[in-house]
Amino acid sequence: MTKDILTIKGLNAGYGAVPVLFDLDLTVREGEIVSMVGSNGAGKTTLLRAISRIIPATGTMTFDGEDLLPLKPEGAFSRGLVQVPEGRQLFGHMTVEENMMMGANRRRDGGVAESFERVYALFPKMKERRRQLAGNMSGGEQQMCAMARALMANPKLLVIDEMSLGLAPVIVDDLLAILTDIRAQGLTVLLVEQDVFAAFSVADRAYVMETGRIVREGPISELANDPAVRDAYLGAEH
Amino acid sequence: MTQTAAKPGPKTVIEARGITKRFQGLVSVNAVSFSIAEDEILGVIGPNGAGKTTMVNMLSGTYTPNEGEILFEGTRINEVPTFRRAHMGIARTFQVMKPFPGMTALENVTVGALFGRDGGEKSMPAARERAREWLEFTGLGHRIDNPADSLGGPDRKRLEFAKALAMGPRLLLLDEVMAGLNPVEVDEVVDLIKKMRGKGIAMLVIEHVVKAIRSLSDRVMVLHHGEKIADGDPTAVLADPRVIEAYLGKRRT
Amino acid sequence: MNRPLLIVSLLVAAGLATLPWLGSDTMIQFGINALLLATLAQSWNILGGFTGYVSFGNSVFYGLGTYGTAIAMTNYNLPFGVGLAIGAVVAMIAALLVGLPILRLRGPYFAIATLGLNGAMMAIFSNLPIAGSNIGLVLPLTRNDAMFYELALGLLVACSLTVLWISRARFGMGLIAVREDEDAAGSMGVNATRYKVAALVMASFFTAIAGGIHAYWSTFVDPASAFDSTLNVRMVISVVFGGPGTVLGPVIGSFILSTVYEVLASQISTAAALLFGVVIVLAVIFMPKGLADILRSRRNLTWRYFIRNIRENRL
Amino acid sequence: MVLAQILLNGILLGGLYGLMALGMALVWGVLNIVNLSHGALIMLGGYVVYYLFTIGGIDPFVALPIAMLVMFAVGFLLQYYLLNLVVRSKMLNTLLITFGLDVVLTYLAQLTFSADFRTINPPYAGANFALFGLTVPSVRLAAFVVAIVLAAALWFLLHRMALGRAIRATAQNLVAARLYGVNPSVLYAVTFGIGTALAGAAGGLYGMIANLTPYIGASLTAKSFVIAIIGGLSNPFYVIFGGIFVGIAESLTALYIGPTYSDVISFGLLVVVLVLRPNRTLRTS
Amino acid sequence: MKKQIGLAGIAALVAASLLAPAAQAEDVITLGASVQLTGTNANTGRYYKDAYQLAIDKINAAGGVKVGDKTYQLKLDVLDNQSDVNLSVRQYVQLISADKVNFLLGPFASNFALSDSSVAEKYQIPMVQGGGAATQIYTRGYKYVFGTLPPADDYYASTIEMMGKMNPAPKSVALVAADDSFDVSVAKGTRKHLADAGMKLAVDETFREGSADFSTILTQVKAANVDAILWTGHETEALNFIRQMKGLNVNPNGLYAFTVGVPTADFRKALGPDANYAYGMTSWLPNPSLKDKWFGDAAQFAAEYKAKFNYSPDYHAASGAADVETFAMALEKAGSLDPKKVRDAIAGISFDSLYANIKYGADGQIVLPQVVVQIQNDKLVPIYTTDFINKAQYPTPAWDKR
Repeated sequence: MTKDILTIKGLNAGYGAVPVLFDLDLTVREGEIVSMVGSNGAGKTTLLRAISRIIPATGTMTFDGEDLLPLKPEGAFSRGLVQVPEGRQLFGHMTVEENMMMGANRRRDGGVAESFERVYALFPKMKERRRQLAGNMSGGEQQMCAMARALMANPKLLVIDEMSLGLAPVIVDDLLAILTDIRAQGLTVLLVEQDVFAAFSVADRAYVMETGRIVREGPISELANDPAVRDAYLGAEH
Repeated sequence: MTQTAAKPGPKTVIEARGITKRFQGLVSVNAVSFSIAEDEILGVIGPNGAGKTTMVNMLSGTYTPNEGEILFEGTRINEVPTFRRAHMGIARTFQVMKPFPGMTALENVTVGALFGRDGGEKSMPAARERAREWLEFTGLGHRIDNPADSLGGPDRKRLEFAKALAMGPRLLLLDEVMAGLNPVEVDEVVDLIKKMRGKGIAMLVIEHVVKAIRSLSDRVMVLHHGEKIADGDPTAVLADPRVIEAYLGKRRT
Repeated sequence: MNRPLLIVSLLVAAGLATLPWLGSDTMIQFGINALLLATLAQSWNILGGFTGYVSFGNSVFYGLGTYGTAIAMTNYNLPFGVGLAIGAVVAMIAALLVGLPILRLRGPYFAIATLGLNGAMMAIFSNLPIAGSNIGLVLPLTRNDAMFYELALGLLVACSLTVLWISRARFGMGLIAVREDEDAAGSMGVNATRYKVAALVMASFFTAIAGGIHAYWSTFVDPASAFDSTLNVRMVISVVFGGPGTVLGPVIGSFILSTVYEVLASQISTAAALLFGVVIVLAVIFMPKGLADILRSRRNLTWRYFIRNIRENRL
Repeated sequence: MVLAQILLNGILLGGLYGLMALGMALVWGVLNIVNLSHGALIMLGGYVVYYLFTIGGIDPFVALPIAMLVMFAVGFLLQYYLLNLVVRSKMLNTLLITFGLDVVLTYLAQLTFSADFRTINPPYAGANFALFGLTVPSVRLAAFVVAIVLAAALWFLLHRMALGRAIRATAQNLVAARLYGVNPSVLYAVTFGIGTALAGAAGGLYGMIANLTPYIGASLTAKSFVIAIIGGLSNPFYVIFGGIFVGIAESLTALYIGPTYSDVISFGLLVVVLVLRPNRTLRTS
Repeated sequence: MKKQIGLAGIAALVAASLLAPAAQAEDVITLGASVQLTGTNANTGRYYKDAYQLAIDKINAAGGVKVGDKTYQLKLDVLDNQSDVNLSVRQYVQLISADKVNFLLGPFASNFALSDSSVAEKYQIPMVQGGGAATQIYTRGYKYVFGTLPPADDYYASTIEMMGKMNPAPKSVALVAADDSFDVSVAKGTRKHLADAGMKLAVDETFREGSADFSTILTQVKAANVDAILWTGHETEALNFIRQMKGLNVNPNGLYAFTVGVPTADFRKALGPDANYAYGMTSWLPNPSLKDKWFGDAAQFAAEYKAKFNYSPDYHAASGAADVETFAMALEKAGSLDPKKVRDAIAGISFDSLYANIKYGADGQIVLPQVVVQIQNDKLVPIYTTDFINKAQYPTPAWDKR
């Protein structure tokens, strides 16, 4: 039995007076890819903002044996919880290389050069583009840059928000392939996706979210043909 | 496959002919055409980033289309500024609700009554009276003197409706008014929208709660990557494999 | 503002009107100053409080009012009333011409442009021979402080009633809608540009008249005092301190600050400016939403209120 | 010849103007605070160099880096303990608090240093040399060179060092920077400290060219402000160019229209730049 | 309703602070002044506060002022106007109506004197001021304003007269003036005096008050190759001007002169050897030949002043002391505290003081010749009044030949 790296129980969060997440439970175990799927507005991004400590939340959240709630975003980051935020959120006026260096911002282990090589091996295109301004690249390249930046931090848990958003299917396929490679290197990933089958093609387990609540969870093999997934997006036929 | 013409009979309120909007080379909305008639509800769905809000912004006047034409009751309005479109009878709600926090619910709606179609009511008492009526209509009659920022989620939506309705619109653009509501509240809002039918208003409803769209739309239009991929009867559209794929993604094996 | 409050306010104003017969000369001259500053704050409130556009250029209109009056009276020997009218008209035209391009700028850009405008105006007037260049103009002397006092009081009452009207009228609803969300206001049918410019022109009218009264009263006008950007900062502070977008807030805020400043300047003298600076710093930290907000939340006003303000704004 | 000399004067002075604006532009661009007390900080820097020179007997150019360290500490503490309390507030509030701070610093300076004017007057202060028939004042040339060097150093810090990368990242996207481990309270304080240190250097150089009094701050704030807008906030060298541009514009105005018109030109430029091209200015995000 | 309580509170506060009558002993005459103790003019403003205080202490020590059969002590009530004209006007009103001072002393600087004197005129309280020299102050037909600085128009009269007697006499002159009221008056008069003397005005530039950079003007002056530079402005600007002259290697063939700065110790201290050769002017020097009823003579006044305040007085201080003495003399002459009688007494007064023979013209302003001074080997040397007193170092050597 592998250990749990992220455990969430009874999480409530929202913006000001407007609650978005209700009593949410979630677990990510070491070495697995867990995906969280659901339509727009289901609360997926809010969940990630709560996990990375940008917005206040109540309930319990434990990361790698440590209480996550009292931490600030920078604290969560330095403990190895690294997010690829929705919309990439690159530093657009900095080069690809500089963005990646920001990922290695807190590292003092001397392995940065080696990480560069490893990440460039995963994203050869980023090596070609390393002197380019991140803001001037195509959407797919920006997504790669954002993932490369995150990997430079040597994360214990990589959280990816809407990786496929606005990208052409062929590029999504490329990114999924890379994700499989990353996983092979033993990284733990929480993948939040709108594109259900993209998420399912790489994940071990999945959660289905609807209006701020988890409505289904289980291994991909069980969920792939579960009508609840379809209903979460298109609604049940009356 | 796609049908652009409205049902024959009622008068067409708004018509878009191949409208396109680009931002720095990226096409957000690509050659989309549609029309909405009086008392008709057009549901618009599509995954995140499909261009739905951009389209509303073109109709309301925040953006000007790069190509194509927007006709309101037969008049071309591409370059008409936002406030004048409001005077013509176009009202919208915003994805993020923005009540005027220091004002009461009544005052909020009064703003709508004071401006709006044909420049709105000129006198404050008349505007306040009109506002009161719409607050009753939307079910906020008991909360008219509450400050807007004390209202909870569903009541805020009602307030937003009341503000838009008080403008006396011919065309109502509803941008994700059900976001953040629980299923019971969604049903309440759906009922409210249905209740507005019959007042001669053309409605365009953007929604990601597909269940709601299905139950209230006369027609559904699906946008994906800025393009219209389907338009027609809700049940048929939602069964269209291309729509399902747009939402759920391609099945990979 | 409800009816009893309005009646009480008008009674207070009527009471204040008797001051020239009851108070000392010092009281009167303090009164003239405080009333004029309150008028400036109240006029600033028309644009700044209701639309949220922060202007550091209202001192331009003040300067145009002072110079309009001074030039008319000294160079053309026109009566005071005519001078006031000329100053007000010039200021309103300037507000219209300047407002159209500058009010397109949003937020900080608008504030910065207005600051630049004030600097440019001061420099231009320092070079205008008709305005006495950098030396300024000396106006004829009048020994009638009671008249200046009543004029200042009347102007403040007129300005406050205008603001009261705005707060209840269609016009004011439009301005507030602009403040809350300019895009949303536009989509509700508010012609934001026209409303903003109209508000600026109204503000410029009262500001210019206040400037003209001050010019005749102090008998001396020069560019540094006419286009004094710290005067503009005082208007802003008074409004922020009292409560922007309210009818009484700016008046009360400026009365309190005038008093504090005057007491400091006359009692502690040299350390006065220093303490005034400290007051500003502390006010921004502890009560960034002004007195009006404190009055509104008076039921649960404890030290927690101030801590909450800090918590909301700190990093 | 007169024109050439006047252009040279404008360029040399403009470099110093640029340095004055550099710290303001940095703080503005990263923290989104328009620091109205910037001129007062320049003034303080001038006094630090003055006292190091007159009491400590240290050559002013040697005293400059020491003054920068002192001013860094002043700026760091101001931001960390005071301005961080209001940094998320509306821009109006940050304007007001820095205005209050300006008043406090100015009057504290008067209480501490008295209203007497001070001159940093090393033996070589009036030295000059001739070049192609032009007179080049040595101290102004040195001040110009220091300004360029400091701009280059700031550029190097921002673009080649981890701290600078974090500063730029924070300016471009605060939330993403936090997600990548930047502690904004410290980073803001460091940035404000750097801006203050640059102001201090500008003050020291200013004191070698003109007199110091506690009251020079307000006009220097205005000047820095105009240059920061004209130069933009994105690149230290643009700010220096902005300074040189204003220096030349002022000199030419003084020559062709009259010295009393220079403020009309600089404030006029500010308004025109804002109205015509509001987007080229300010933040780089 | 709370707001009204607030209003009442404010009113009470104002009343408490402004209506509180200044406690006054029967036999005290209070002189009120608002001067620049902080702000941009504070550097010169302090001369007035200190001179007023010193003169009052001295007069009191000598037994006070005898008015009719009663002897009064003098008292100074001084406020800080923070170098803000509007505040200073308000403070003068406060001094008159709340603090109930008997008579007024002036602020520093012409623009302050210009606006503050209108308060004196309005309330018909005599003001004797030693800080404003602009002619505008005296051309308004005011009756209650008197001044001990000579008219600004004539500041350069003696210098130009001296230049005519130099060998060789300067032919072309550069006039550089600030744009405030005092300096504009000086420049206007100087142009006339230059024309009368037949000298050519080769450069005539006005700069903005508070300017720190003179490089453009200096470049033009250098290009014009003038024989003399006549400069008028404020002391701090004069310092900047000389430092930048050296930096840009500008030196006229004959001489350069300043209206302010040169006589002060600060000026010499700040510039060191670079102050040498500069010409200046003063309406007053601490000369033992100026006899005084209370101080003995001007030299003793200067010594006492220096001992008490730890810096040397200049003509501002002497002028301020003379203002206090004017009241002392006029009060004894009037034999009454009635402002109108005292005013008439001042108008007709004539006495010798540490400052000069005090006698006011019909417009209220004193007439005094300016003594031309030069700094020679770090010392201030009087050169010329109506004739040469000491030998001038002329012409000025080039900067690199000193």
